[in-house]
Amino acid sequence: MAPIELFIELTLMPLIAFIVGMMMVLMMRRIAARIQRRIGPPFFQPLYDIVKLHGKRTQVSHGLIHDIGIVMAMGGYIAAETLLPVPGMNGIAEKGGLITLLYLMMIPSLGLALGVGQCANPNGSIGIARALTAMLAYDIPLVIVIFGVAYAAGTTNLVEIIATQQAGGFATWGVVEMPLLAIAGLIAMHASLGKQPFEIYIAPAEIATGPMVEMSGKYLGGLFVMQCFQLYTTSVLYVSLFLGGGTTWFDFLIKSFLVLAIPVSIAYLFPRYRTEDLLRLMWKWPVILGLIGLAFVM
Amino acid sequence: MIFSLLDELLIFSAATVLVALILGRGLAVGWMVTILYGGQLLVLIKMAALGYGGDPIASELSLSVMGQDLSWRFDALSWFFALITLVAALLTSWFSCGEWERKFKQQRGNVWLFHLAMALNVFTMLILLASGDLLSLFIGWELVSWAGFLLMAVAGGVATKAAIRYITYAVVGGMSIFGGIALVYAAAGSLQYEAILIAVEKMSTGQLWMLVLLFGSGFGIKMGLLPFHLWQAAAYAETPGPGSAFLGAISSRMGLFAILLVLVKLFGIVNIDSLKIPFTLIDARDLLAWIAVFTIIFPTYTALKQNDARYLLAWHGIGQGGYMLLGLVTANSLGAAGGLLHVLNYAACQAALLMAVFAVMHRTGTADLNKLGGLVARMPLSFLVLLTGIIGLAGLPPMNGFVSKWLVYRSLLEDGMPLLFLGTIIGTLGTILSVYKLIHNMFLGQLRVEHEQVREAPWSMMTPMLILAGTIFVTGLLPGIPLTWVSAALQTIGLTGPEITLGGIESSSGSLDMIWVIGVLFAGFGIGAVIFYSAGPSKRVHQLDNYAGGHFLTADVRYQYSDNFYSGLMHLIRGWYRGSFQWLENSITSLVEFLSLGMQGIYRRANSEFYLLSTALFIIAWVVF
Amino acid sequence: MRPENYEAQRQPPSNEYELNFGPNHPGIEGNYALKVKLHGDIVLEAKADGGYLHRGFEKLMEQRLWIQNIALVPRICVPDPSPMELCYSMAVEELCGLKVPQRAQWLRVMQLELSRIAAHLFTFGGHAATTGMYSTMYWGVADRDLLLDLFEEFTGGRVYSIYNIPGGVRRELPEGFLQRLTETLDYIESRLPDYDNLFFKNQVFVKRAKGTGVMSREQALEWGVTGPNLRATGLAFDVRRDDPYLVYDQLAFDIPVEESGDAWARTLVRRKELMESIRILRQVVEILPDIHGPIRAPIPNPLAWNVPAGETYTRVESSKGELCYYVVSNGGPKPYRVHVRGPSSMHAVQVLEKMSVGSRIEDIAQTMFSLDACPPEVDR
Amino acid sequence: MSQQVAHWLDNLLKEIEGIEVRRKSSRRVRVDVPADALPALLELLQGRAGYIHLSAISCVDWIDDGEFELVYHVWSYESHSLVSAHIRIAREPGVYLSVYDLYQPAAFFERDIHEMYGIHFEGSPNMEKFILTEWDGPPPMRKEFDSEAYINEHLSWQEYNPEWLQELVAEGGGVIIPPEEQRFSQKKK
Amino acid sequence: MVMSRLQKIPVVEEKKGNPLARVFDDLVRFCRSRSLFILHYCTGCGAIELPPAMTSRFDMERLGIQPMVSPRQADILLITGYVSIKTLKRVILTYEQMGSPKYVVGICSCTVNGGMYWQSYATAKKLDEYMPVDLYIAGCMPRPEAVISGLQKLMDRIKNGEADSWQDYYRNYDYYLGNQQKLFGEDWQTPTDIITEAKHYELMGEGTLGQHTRLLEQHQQPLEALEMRLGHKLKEPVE
Repeated sequence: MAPIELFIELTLMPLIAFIVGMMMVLMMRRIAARIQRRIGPPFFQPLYDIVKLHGKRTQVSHGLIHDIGIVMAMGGYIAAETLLPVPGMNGIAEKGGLITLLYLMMIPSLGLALGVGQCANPNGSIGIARALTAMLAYDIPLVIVIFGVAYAAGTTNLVEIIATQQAGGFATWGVVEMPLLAIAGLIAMHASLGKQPFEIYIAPAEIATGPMVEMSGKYLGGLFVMQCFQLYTTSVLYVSLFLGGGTTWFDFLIKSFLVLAIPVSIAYLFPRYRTEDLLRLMWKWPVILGLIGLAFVM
Repeated sequence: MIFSLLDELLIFSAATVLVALILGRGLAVGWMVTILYGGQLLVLIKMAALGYGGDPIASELSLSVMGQDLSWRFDALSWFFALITLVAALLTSWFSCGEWERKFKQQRGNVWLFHLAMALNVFTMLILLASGDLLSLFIGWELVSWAGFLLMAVAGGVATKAAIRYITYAVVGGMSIFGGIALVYAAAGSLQYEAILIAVEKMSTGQLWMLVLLFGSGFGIKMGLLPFHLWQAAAYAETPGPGSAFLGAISSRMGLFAILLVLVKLFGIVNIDSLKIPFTLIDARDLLAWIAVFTIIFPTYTALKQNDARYLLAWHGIGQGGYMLLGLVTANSLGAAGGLLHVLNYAACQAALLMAVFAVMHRTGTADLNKLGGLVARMPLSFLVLLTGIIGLAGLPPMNGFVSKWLVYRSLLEDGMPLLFLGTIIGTLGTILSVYKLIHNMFLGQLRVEHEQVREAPWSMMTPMLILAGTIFVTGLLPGIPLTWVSAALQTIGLTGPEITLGGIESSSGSLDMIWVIGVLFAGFGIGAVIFYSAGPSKRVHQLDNYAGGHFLTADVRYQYSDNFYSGLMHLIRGWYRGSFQWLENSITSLVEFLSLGMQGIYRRANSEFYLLSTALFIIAWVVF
Repeated sequence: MRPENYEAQRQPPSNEYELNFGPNHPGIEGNYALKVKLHGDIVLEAKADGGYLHRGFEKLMEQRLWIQNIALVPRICVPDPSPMELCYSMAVEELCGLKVPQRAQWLRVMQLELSRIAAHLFTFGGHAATTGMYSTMYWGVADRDLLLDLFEEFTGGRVYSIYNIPGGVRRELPEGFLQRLTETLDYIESRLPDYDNLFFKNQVFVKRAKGTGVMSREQALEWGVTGPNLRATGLAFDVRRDDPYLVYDQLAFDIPVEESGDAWARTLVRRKELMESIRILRQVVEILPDIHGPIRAPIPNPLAWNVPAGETYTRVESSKGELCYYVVSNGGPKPYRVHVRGPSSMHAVQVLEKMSVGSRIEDIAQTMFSLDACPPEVDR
Repeated sequence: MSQQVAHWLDNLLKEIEGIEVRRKSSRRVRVDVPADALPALLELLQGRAGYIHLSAISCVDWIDDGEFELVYHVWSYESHSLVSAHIRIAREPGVYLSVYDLYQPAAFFERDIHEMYGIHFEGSPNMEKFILTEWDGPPPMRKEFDSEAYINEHLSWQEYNPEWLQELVAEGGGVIIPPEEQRFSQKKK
Repeated sequence: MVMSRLQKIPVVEEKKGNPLARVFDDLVRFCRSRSLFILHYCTGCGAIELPPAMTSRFDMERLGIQPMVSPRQADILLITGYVSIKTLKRVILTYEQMGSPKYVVGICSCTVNGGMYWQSYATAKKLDEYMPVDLYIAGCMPRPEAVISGLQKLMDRIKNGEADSWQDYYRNYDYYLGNQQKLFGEDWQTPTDIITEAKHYELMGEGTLGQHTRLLEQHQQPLEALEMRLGHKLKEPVE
């Protein structure tokens, strides 16, 4: 591949991810509004929020690590997007693969955790402790799912995983071949989004939005950007693993939005769990489903 | 007589011991010893051809004791381990020079004994690594054990108790190894490797079993394999600063070296694979793999509960050994390379981490995680080193730990071992949790009032720490360099390495190029930084200018959330810490082994989904209910 | 407090840490604070801190005319203001020996029960929001707004209706009001199954609410707990039935009781009370057209009204519990002393402090909201 | 039934010396006792008559008599009646006994009365301020505390005198309040 | 009166010559007006009308207005009714912790002139003595419609760049601090160092420093940020 072409891809992929991610945020808020019998925010609301937060005149920093944490949170996702193939663009997906992508997706959380840690706010620290606990909860089923998919495809290369699924049309999609893994993956994905009932680490009434508590201006704006990326990455990863990726942008985006709509619709109908209930749930049903699904794959 | 390079190295090392012994009470002995370690390292570098597949270098010295020929020689494997040992020794010794020594003296520490013990450790380890037959291996083994004991006991008090516990274990281990050697001698009539290799082919299953058990447990004790891990955390944590870092980095890996030499090289993975446990479907290799996985999980989650930074890291040291063994036991090219590479990566991380912890301890006088906090503003470089170390230890990009763990994961994926894979991931997650607790409670959060005036560690301590942090990053960026050595080392024990590029490995089923990954990551950081810093200036505020539900914060109140950090998790898993290993230590019944045997047995009938399902259900039932 | 302590030299070496819940915290009802000392996520010590909403009502009332105070009293409890008016009016009536006409009494019952439904819907919303289920809050508050529309229609005020005055009520019902009241009640009733599915039967919520903030009946009696919180421990006590006022002795209604005494029981009691209030309102709608007559007793010129000397203690069941006024007159144009005993003065201070200890950080907010504590009642 | 209960109560209350019982209605009984007899009365009511619920403690400042009146309202869940026990204590030094050991809710009311009136209750578990933690003036509910004077000293009001009103006044319209009837805030200080 | 005093202050919003920069400024102002985060702080009884305004019936989110938990995240400080003196301290702390541009909206009559609590010893009467107020929504209490229309008015003013009273707090800090000191006592201080902040963001005005800030400096040991430091010689740690 020509370097210039690669460079364009590497630039475009995060950009698209950001724009699509903002639309996903909008969708999420609109779905919430519909469930709550409201109208919901205008179309450009996510953009307004981010621009406004970045345009704040005074911003409060608690130190260099606080700044770097936000940079890492945004940068980690920007890097992760280049490993996530989209129709027509593979970026450097072949040089990293699935496991690298998963680990790269932990970088933003790590950055955030460091940044929040320096704020010296107990609410934030509790929030991070809970977020890491939640990660321990949902990563176990997620890993089973990833293992199953990678083993079935015989590779950790996402491009090939997608290609295998697209080879036989709908019948070779992961969701058809590995329905149990797909269900387990959906639950794990829902938990990784941190929406109710898995919203233990924001929990405004308990720990005053946890990690976000000391974030002002561009710091909060960075987290909003991160949320866009998070929604995009999670749903696109799921689409790549189970729904055959996308052949065209049209069906790719439709799939991504539909996949995301499932957890988001569920989220606004539930309160949040306690931490140990979340752990118990995540270590029980998705793991059982995943292992049974795995047995069929092996 | 012409000395070979190996002889030069050993003599140099022995000279270091002598210098420490004779001049140890004088001034600046630390610097002198450090320079001598540097000299040893230079000699080792002269042998660098070994790391690229050169011929083994034999020592001119050979003895004959009771009809047994004793010989010493260096091959790629020994060179690889010796490199780690000497770099660790150099840097930890450097760390100890200057201010640390002075403070140690003020606290009535015996600096002379400390340096002597360090030098002895290095010397004995080199002898062990150079062993050319089973008898010299055994001699080296015992020497290393006792030298380790000396270093552990330097601090006195609690440390002595821990050291005595260690030496008890070590003696038992030595006995077991001696028994194994006797058996081998009976079967082969010689202790030379070549003779044993031939004899192994003819051995009965029973004999082989016996040997695997004897050698496995003997070496496993040093490595801290389950269920022999209890001695290690306290013994390493209580050793004086640099000694702790040195031991933590390399000492246990001597056990791994011996396992590689004896179990993998002499007995051969294939032979071990054929050792079926009667009436079950698992073999000795699976047994080892499962022991490795449990060695990852249990100590890691014990580390999660520690409130002392040194103990936390020492427990991790035990857990990380599991990854190395697991990688090597899978014995495919990726896994073995991963396991062996992890020795290097982990040594760098652990040494850096422990040094950072001891730097903090040097300044604040405590390593109690509940009495620290907010030190990033006062000790930023130590924070940087610790951060690099924990990223490496947790195995996240862009540090080196990621590469070796990635290789282990990939090998498990390719072999189709989901439960082992899951086990390693559970261990990794536990590592991430506990290292965040470490860095948060020490460096982040509220700066305590009494630490308001703390200074950064002195440069004599900072420099080796920064060198190590650099090593962690560079070997993460260019894993091809150490992978070449690893590959050469693997060949000496009869395994093949993966296809190596400078940035990682090539593989048909998914490759890794760290240069690209890190490049993209840093590009991402760059873009993030541009977005972030383009948004106008921010102003630093004091930590008491903070949201507290609208209240005013005052400095005399503690707001730091540190003790019982993962309280939500602990509500669920607290009951699972049953201290059964303490019980196990007393009675030698091994519950875990039995469980793992049972599970592996069902699991091994891999083609039958039913068994897999029932295993899974069994685990779930055991874990969740 | 005043941050004079910035230069403190040392912190206590301890595993405990402090966390401030409120006043600016979504887990706190209104402007109130709870300082908690925690170990991990277990509360070791909780200290309520009030006074953020203190306006000195009792002092203010001593400085104003008897009739002026009518405008002041509903502000003491914002989410459920009507019982305040009633309680004060009843006290003045008792001191003056005023006889309230029948129709006024029925109208007062209607206002009180409407207010109770509104308050309970609001509480459900708040309680749900503490557990992260905002949809219930959005629904509950929006449905409460329909009741506020009714209030606006027959009293002129959305929140503070100031409908009761000593001697009766202020206005006659508008044309066709009872019809609209029935429609609204029908609507609320038709919404209840939705609430059940979303909230009361939601397994995640049940799991969180059960066993949270438990108190036994003995504890409740010892701590002076009243109202729905007391009924949730199994004691069927209701001022409306057991110390009747207005025309409650002519109405048929049950006193819902739950046994377990936890947040779940308290929520369920309120849920059932809401049904009972609807039942009472339906009876009112049926009976009210048949009752004619004046809506207030004649009172002297309110601007020069000297209430005879004396003292009285009046009790009303508000949506949060037992509400009492102790009013003393020395025969002057202004009250000599008014003491307001809001139900939350027990719930929000001592009971909350005691129930928080040993509970988890997750449950503090839920405990407070399930007690339905109303800080302005405490602060006055 | 409540009438019977009240008679029975009368008999019971005769055990206390110096007591004056007035039945105000079927469910309300007013009892006046000397201050030192109150604990005995409450103990009697709680232990033998089932008055286990302390509804409130009210305090009235009779400044002209130089006395505080404390009123203990206790309720019985069994006989459904409320007894209000009135006592008077001297305004100076304003010290009385706590009834916390009988009724736990007393802690809040006593604390409240302490900060509002400055009465100290001996034996109360917590006499710290609760509402007025950041108040350093005198106890505000005492009759001698003049809150208007306090406000005058510490706070100021928004002046509302827009131009159109000034024009109106200049033309002889508007409401002109004679200075002596103006609200104090508008007076010159 | 504050409004007239505000008008006397020259607005130092210099128009940049670069048209691109001006377009960008306009964009930011537009976004500011369309995305308003309200601080979730119920200071008084007017807060009871905010849930209806926020929830399904009136749905403020359609205007881009949503509640936020901590002062750092919020743009608007709604003073919903009377502020008792104890609350006022917290409100000032909260206000100082918010990131600029920030707007204060006084809801209910009590914020204007004490409302019906004019006689109360415990409530502050005139909010704009203690912090600059952008908008008052009078009423006791204002209906949700009134709140929303008031906020829409605020949005218009933000869009036109008129709602900049937050600068006044920096430029006239001495005035506000003086009033605060009068009410809370001479040793009143908050952890936020407004003077340094004003210097940092170049928001110093003629009224930033004065006799009251001098008084403050006598009492206050300003909380300097915990900058990372390395190597330079410090005092020996206190034993």
